[in-house]
Amino acid sequence: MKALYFAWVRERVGLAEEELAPPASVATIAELIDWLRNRGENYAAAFGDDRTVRAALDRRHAKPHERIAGAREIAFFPPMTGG
Amino acid sequence: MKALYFAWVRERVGLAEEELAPPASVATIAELIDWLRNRGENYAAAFGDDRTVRAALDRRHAKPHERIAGAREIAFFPPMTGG
Amino acid sequence: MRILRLQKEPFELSAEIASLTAGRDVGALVTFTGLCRHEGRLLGLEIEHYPDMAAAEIARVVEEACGRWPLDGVLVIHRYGLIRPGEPIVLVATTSRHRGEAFAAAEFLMDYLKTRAPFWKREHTRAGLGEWVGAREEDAQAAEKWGS
Amino acid sequence: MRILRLQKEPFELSAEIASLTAGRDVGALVTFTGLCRHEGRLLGLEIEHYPDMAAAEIARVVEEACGRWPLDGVLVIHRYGLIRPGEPIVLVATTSRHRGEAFAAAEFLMDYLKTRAPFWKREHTRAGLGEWVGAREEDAQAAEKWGS
Repeated sequence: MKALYFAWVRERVGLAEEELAPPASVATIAELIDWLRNRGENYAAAFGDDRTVRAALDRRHAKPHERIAGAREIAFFPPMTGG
Repeated sequence: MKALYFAWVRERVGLAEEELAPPASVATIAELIDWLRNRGENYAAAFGDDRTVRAALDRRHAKPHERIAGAREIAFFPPMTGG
Repeated sequence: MRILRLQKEPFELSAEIASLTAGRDVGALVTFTGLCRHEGRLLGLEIEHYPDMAAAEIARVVEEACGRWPLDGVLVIHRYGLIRPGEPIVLVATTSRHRGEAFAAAEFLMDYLKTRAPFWKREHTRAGLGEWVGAREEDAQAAEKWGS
Repeated sequence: MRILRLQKEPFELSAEIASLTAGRDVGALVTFTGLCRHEGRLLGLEIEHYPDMAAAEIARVVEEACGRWPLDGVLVIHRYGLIRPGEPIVLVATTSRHRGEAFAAAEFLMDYLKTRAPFWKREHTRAGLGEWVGAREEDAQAAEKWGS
């Protein structure tokens, strides 16, 4: 699946987007975030210890417990500050 | 005191303004309206039987029980429909 | 910055807003425009007013709004005389640091102006000057929701 | 009439409102403009966004507003890229028969856009690109007041 990173999540990861191929045991957004945190310091810094970072699956807001199966695009970003 | 009439109150009275000299026994706005009603059909038609007509004393909204002594200008008008 | 005006002439939204915001560090701007509708039959609305009281009452309502919310700017323009369909009748604009205050103050100003400012609308149709517009019960209720 | 736009360029209030109201029998118009403030130190704000999701999310929020209130027209314009102090960032406009609905819908749209539309502001100062603007707790609370 394609992952997109925005704002300071993008800066800390060091990438705007990449292809992810998590193992089959990674079923939910929360599990994907845990898996990413273990990929390197940059991911650990981006996702931190709490749940500040938000996610969207196929361009819709999604909660940590939601399953990622079937999604083509996942995005990670800080709380929004538009408007 | 000077009396001003607006909108359909003005039309029914047949005057935009006039000088009023009520007797000393007329103390409140409600009493002034009763006194006006007895001056003619036009006033009776303007003020009707209920309290639809509003009043202002010296350009401030006023209730029927308020005293008219000291006021230089009294205005009568329907509920407002501006805005 | 407070701009309060009664006038016969139409006005233009951008120009009025520019005078409220020019050179000021404005973050949030809310405007309300009330327009004359055609309703398939009107040639316009004729608005009668009580000039001195209208100016005083608008000033009192603006004073009240400024006491309730931290506003940077307030603008109220109300027209009188003949107003054609599509033309604006009233403009209220508020500026504030945060949007919640600007929204609340603009709605408060309109609710109060509707029930307190001495203006009366009359329909103008092909047959000439027609019915006086009746007061709406909803307007009295809208004003009551702000307490006294 | 629904006008939803994401753009880099500034926009002009009157022209946008004209396209929302021209030829329509509009009685009440509410607008909200969010502007870039100088705050004594900013050269501007740089707004990053997630283009496809931003368009979809704005459309969803507008759909929700149109289901809650009988609106004649809705306009939402949100800018991205570098925005200079004094320039508008966002414009929301609603038209309706009665003002209460236009006010409620405009405030709802802003509260929802603030917490749901994927835009992120960053301060631009003399020192270059600076801090990301933090989300305000008040914005989350403002969105919650409308229920789900």
